[in-house]
Order: sequence, then structure tokens, then C-alpha cells
Amino acid sequence: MTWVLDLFLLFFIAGTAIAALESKCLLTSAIILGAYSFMMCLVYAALGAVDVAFTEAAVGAGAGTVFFLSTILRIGRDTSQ
Amino acid sequence: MKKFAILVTVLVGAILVWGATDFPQWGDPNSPASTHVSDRYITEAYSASHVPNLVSAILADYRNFDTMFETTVVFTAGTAIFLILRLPLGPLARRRNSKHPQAERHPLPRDPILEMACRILFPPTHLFGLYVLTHGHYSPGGGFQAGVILGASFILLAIGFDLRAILARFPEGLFKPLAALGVLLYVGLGVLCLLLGGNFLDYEALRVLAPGISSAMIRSHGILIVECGVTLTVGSVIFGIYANLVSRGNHEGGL
Amino acid sequence: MSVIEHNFIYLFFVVLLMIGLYGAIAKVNLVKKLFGLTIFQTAIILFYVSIGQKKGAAIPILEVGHGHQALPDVVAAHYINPLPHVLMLTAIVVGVATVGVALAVIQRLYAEYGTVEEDEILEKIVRS
Amino acid sequence: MTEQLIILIIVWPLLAGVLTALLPCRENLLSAWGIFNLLACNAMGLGLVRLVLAQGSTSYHISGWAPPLGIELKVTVFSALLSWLISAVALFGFVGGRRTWADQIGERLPQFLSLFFLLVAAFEGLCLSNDAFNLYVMLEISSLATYGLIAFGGGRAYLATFHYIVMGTIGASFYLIGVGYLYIKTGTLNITALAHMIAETELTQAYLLALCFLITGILLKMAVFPLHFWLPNAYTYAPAATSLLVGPLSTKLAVFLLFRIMMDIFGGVLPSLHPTWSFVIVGLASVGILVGTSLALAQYDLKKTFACLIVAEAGYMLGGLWLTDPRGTVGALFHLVNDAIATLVLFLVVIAIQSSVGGKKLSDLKGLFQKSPLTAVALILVAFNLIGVPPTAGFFSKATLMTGAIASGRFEFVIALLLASLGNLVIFFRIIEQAYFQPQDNSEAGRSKDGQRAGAFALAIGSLLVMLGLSAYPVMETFIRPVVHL
Repeated sequence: MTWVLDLFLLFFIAGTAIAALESKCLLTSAIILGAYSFMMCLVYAALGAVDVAFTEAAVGAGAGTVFFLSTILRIGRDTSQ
Repeated sequence: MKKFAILVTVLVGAILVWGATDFPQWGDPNSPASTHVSDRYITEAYSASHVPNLVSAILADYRNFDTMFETTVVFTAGTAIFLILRLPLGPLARRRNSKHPQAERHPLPRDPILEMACRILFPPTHLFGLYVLTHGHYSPGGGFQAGVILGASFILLAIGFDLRAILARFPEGLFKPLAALGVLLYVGLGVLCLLLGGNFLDYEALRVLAPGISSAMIRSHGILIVECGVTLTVGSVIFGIYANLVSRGNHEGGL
Repeated sequence: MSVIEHNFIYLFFVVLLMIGLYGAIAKVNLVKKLFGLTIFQTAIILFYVSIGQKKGAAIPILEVGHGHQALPDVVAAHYINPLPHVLMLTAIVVGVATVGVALAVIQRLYAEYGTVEEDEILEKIVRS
Repeated sequence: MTEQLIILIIVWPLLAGVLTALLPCRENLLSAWGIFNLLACNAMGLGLVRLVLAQGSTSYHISGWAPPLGIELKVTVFSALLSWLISAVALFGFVGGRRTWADQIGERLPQFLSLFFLLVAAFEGLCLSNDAFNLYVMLEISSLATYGLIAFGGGRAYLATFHYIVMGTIGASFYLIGVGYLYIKTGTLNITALAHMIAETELTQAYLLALCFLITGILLKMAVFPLHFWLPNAYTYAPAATSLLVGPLSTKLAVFLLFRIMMDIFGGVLPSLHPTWSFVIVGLASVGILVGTSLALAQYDLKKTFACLIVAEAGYMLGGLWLTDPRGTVGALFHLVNDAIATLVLFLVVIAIQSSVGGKKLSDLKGLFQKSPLTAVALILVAFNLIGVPPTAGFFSKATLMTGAIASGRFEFVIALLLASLGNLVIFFRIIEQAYFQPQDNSEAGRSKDGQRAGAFALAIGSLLVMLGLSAYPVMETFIRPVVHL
């Protein structure tokens, strides 16, 4: 039955990816992208790639989101489209 | 523009699916990817370097040239961001510098609860980073992850307190040379192996320095030294990038 | 379609790749372009990780305690192929390094033109 | 000990780059340090060429592991020549760019030179490595260093760099997808092992798709016709010292990478690929040459004209590589060597003009002959090379390309080459007419010392083109023919 969980995780990731691109406010997109990176880290762990999951969590969700947020702090949150 | 983008994306997607039709079945143990070279990695890695974590063994022993250039990529990114953002810029760019007042943040009120929380969290995060570094051989972890965790512990303090307060304790004069030191440690070890008669980054050549140790253990120690170099570089560069990005180069404002 | 049942994850890789590529090309806001680029790169990482999979195999870490010198009898089919994982450690860190440089350039663009929308920047360049 | 030269030529600039970031910002110290390191690189390059001429192509196992397990560096006759060319162009670019440090770089010089050396190390690694994924990492380092060097130009350079980042990352990721498709079918990353496995199996969709993605990724890096939008702005608004190193080498090494993928990986199955792929790609290259030349014709800023010429040159080499006749490939590789030096001289001339006449626009070139005759002579020399006038190397590379095109029946490529030469003639005649025949406006005819020296240096490097031209056939026979085993 675990493949149902994986399937749900994969579709949830596709949903977060689209949401991160389509949302109007940059801050929301950055946070959703952080969630997207963390979901990807779960998929890697499910696939057995423990080192890649660890790195993706630390580097992708951790450092990447912090860099995005610190830039959005500097340039304001609203986007035209 | 949108229609062009959709067209390109669908075209790329269609070609990829067409290419993927004759992939070997997902997950079968004797697909070419799993039988040609990787089975030799799995069977020989432990006897060669006594490192149970096969990923760390391959990362820092079989393909350590990749990891050396990986550390150089991180160092290059740190230097490039320093070059682009760190004020004052060269005279050419200063003449056309920021005409637009950027969103100046009013100084945040100091929040004692947040500061105490960060103060309490900093030592365990640091300790965990060092644990991940030293146990990269036995459990998932290693140079990159340890470096990011150490960098993140400094970023945590910079968010809790003020960037200037943390830069007083971990100044630019310290984390820039540390980043260079990490890469020098890695490349220096390779050159040392070269001078001792082996090929570049061939840890076997280090046995001349420590005759008593078996070749597997010397490779294990070589991997540890290399991981320390990676941790130094990644940790200081991640904090350096954060310090430059959040304050747009003048190291004053920021979160 | 034999591809669907047992190679589904490659199809999912293609879907994620298309989302990322669309975001990188179509979005006008420069930060959104970077989001698309990040999604594009994580999709490739997923592709590489799913290459090395073996059904019912354990994670690529041998069960050997400290100082346990005896060499366990290692059968390649019992462990997942570790090579793609090594390659993807490099790709993740390269991705973050590129995002860092791109964000630095975006901040300079904002200081120069006051906006991060590509069409507004091009207007300002044409006007000046 | 000479065996270690292969790794030393990569590691020395890497170490120099890391150490430069720590040096204080004093111009003469950094200048001496740079010249010392680049001379060492040149010496190693020469040693490598001699080593390969003596022993033939040798390979080097890094960390002592044999190729399927460890990473392997392989140096052939042509890659030895290329690695020496990289260090020579870097040395001349470094020396030529020093006079622009004061007004364009200021106190960020140590970090700028650190990226400069890291870029040289990445280029050396790109031309010597024999592992598919290692080439991706080298591609990434050269891109990252180039982003930093170009973005330092300020103003318009920021948007140009951002476009370059997006296109460069997509290109490198396509290359990575191609390597992934090859890895899933063959299970190995070493280029020689890949070639053996591909030669045995018949080309199923995954291999064709891998080749298609590898080529698309590299075409993005080469900035050939449909994907060339980022290059003219990036090289124009970059600081002068950057365009001296990035301009001549960046696209040429992408061409060399394309050659290695075609010849080293898919060499065995190339004849079966040739009819269809050659038709598509040579046609694309011909259109690319015409677009590049017409773009160059439309510009008034001198530097942008020369940047657009790079796009046209990339079309020459792409078309030459994919001609079915081996002379096309030999012509393309010789053009690669000749064009690296020619682009370097072009940007040196821009610097010389800027310091003697004080402007980059076509209109302020009046009276260049009076102000600094040496720069004008260098300009004429490189114009001859691009048009293809006999004594210079440009003529021999175009002649070989044309014979290859005629032999393989690709007449639209021959027409494109001729029209491009005509276009170059018009471009350079317009510049020379402005520089020589126009009456010099009233500004005093003081010959600035700086302009003279810059012009003399540009002319000295320009004379290399004539020397390369005179020794064209021996160079082709010893360095290029053995590598092209079509």
C-alpha cells in the first residue's frame, strides 16, 4: 500500500511546484518553494537516497530558501503576474 | 511569449517521453546502470577504505576530483557574489549606482525571547554539524551537509540578533580566509600525495608519512581530511553569501 | 503502454521538468524565473536518483559497526547503486551556488532600475 | 615526473586563483603574481605538447583508481595544443587588460583576478578531462566564474548577466540530462568506455535523445544562431579585461566539447548519423553565419560588432564539424585555434582604440591613423584574417572548410562562408575608411603614450596570425589530422 503514499506525495509535489510559480506574492512563492524542496527531500528518502535527502533538506530547503527570503526582503513582495 | 514557452516546454516534454520509452525497467537489479560499474563500487568500497557509507567513500575517494571542483564551485560562487554585491563597487559602476531608495527596513525591536531561543539553539546546532562531519563515514552526512549546518547556525544567530553583532564575532576578515583555507586544504592534500610519489589525490602515497597504518585506514583518514576541507569552505561561504545578500553588500542592515 | 506501470517515475520527472522549464522561460518576474530554474534542477536530481534504484534493496550504507574489521559478504544486488547519489550531491550544491549569484545580480538590477519585472527593465533601458 | 604535467596544468591556476583572493589590492604586486603564474602555465602547456608529441595521447588516473572506478584525464595531440593555447591567450589577455584595471576595476582587483585564474583552471579542465560528469562540473565552474566577471561591468551588464545565467543553467542542465540518458543505458561515465559501448549497440531512442540533448546544451553555450541572444550584450557590457579572456575562449571550448562528443563518444556510429543530422545542423550553421554577420553589420558600437562576429564564427565551426568530409572537421578545429587568437586581437584593438581615441563608437574613430598608426595596422591585419586574405590563418581555415563543404556537397555552407567574408569586408572597410580617410576633427593630434603601447601589443599578437597562417599545413597535419579519425 505504500505506493499510494508515494503517488500522493508525487502529485502533491507537482501541485506545490505549480503553486510556487503561479502565486502573486513573492514571499508566498518562496515559502511554498521551501515546502517543495522539503517534499522532494521526502521523495529522495522514500527512494532510499539518504545522503541526497539530507543534502536537499539542508541545502535546498534550508540555505536556498534563506537566500530567496533575504532577497525578497530587499526588493519588495508584489509581482505583476 | 507565453505561447512560445508552452510550445517549447511541450516539445521538450514529448521528446523526453519518446526517449524514455526504451529505458530498462525501473528498479530491476541487473539494469545496465546497476551492473556495469556500480557493483564493483559496492563490493570493493569497504575493503578499500573501511568506510561503510558507500556514498562518502565514492565522493571522497574514487571520484574526489569531482568533489574538489565542487568545493571550488562553492568558493567561486562566494567570490563572485562578493565581487557583485559588496560595496563599494569599482569606479565604473559607482558612477551609475543605486538611484532608487531600496525598501529600507526600520530596525526591528529587540526581542528577548527570540534572542534567548537562538542563544540556546546555537551550541546544539554547531555540535550536530560537527557530528555530521565526523560521522560521515558511518551514517548519512559528510562535508557538504556539515558545512551547511555550521553556516546555518551562524545564520540563525544573525536572524536572532543583528547581522552587525554576529559580524563582530565572525567577521569577513575571518570567513573569507577560512573559505580559501578549505580549498587549499583539499588541493594541498592532493599536491602532497603528488609530491610523495603517488598520483594526484592518491591517499596511498600518504603511507610514507605514517608507515604503521594499513592502506585502508590511510584512505579513511584521507577522506576525513578532505571532508574537513569541504566543511570549512561550504560553511564560511554559505554564511558569506547570506551576509552579502541580506544587507546588499554593506553588512549593516538586514534581518 | 508498458512505460506507465513500471517506469512511472520517469514520466513524473518529465512533468516536473516541463513545469520548471515553463517557469524559467515564461515568467516575467526575474525571481519567478529563478523559482522555475530551481524546480527544473530538482527534477533532474530526481531523474538521476531514480536511475540507481533496485527493488527491495537497502540504502547504500553497509551495516558495519565501529572497529568491526570483518568484511561483510556484500552482494551488489542488496544495495542501491550509490553512484547517482554522489553525482547529485554535486548538482544540488551547484544549483544553490547559481541561485546565489543570480540573486546577487537581481539585487543589483533592483538598485539600478527599481524593479525586477523584465519588461519594465527593458522599457527603462530603451528609454535611457 | 613529466606524466604529472597533465594534472599540474589544471591545479596550478586553481591554487593561484584561491591564493589571489587573499592578496592585498596592490596593482604591481598582483600584476607580477599574475604574470608569474601564467608564464608557469605556458611552460606546462609547452611541456604537455612536447610530452604528447613524444609519447602520443596519454591518460592520467586521478587518485590512483583505474578509469571505470576513478576519474581519468586524457590528453590527445589537439587537446595539448588547446591547453597551451588557453594559457597563451590568458597570458596575453592578462597583460593586455592591465591598463584597464585602474579605471574599470579599482579595489576589487584581487577577487577579480581570483575569478580570472579559476576560469583558466576550469577551461584547462574542460579540455583535458575524460569523464562525462566531470565535464559538467567544469562547465559549471567556467559559467559561474564568467557570471561574476561579466556582472562586474555594472549598469547594462547586470541584465545581460542574468540572461546568461538563465540560458547557461538551462544549457548545462540539458547537458546533464544527456549524460543521464547515456548513463542509464550504458552504466558508465568514462568517455572512452562510453564510446566502446555505443559502438556495439544499435542506436535506440535513448541514445539519439541523449545526443540531441547534449548538442542542444552545448549549442546554448556556443551561442549559435537560434540560441545566441545572450552573447552580444554579455560580452559588450563586460569589463574590457573580462572580454579579453572570455571572448576568445568560452565559445571555442564549447565547440571542442561538441567535437569530443561527436568524435569520441558517438565516433563509431557517426557514419550512420551523418546524412540526416549533417543536413539539419549544417543548414542551421549556414543560417547562423548569415544572422551573425548581418547582426555585426547593424551595430555602431565597435565592441558589439566584434561580439556579434563571435556568433558568426560559432556558425563556421558548428557547420565545419558536421560536414561529412573529414576536411570540414580539420578546417573547423584549425578555425577554432585561429579564431581564438583573432578574437583576442579584436578586443585588444578595442582597448587600444579606447585609450588612444577615447571612444568605442564608429564615429569617434576619426584620424586613428594619425593618433596611433600601430593600432590601425593591427586592425587591418585582423580584418584580413577575418575576411580570409592569404598570408593570415583565416584564409587557410576558410579554404579547408570550403573544400570540405564542396566535397560533402553542402553548397549552402559554401555560399554562407562567401557571404560572411563579404560581410566582414564591408564591416572592416567601413571602420578603416572612418579611421584613415576621414579628415581628422579639430582635436589636437597628440599621440597618447598608452595608445601607442596598446597598439604595439595588439600588433605583436596580430603577427601571430600571420605566423599561424604560414605554418597552417604543418599544424593541421601534426596536431589536427591524427585526432580526426573519421
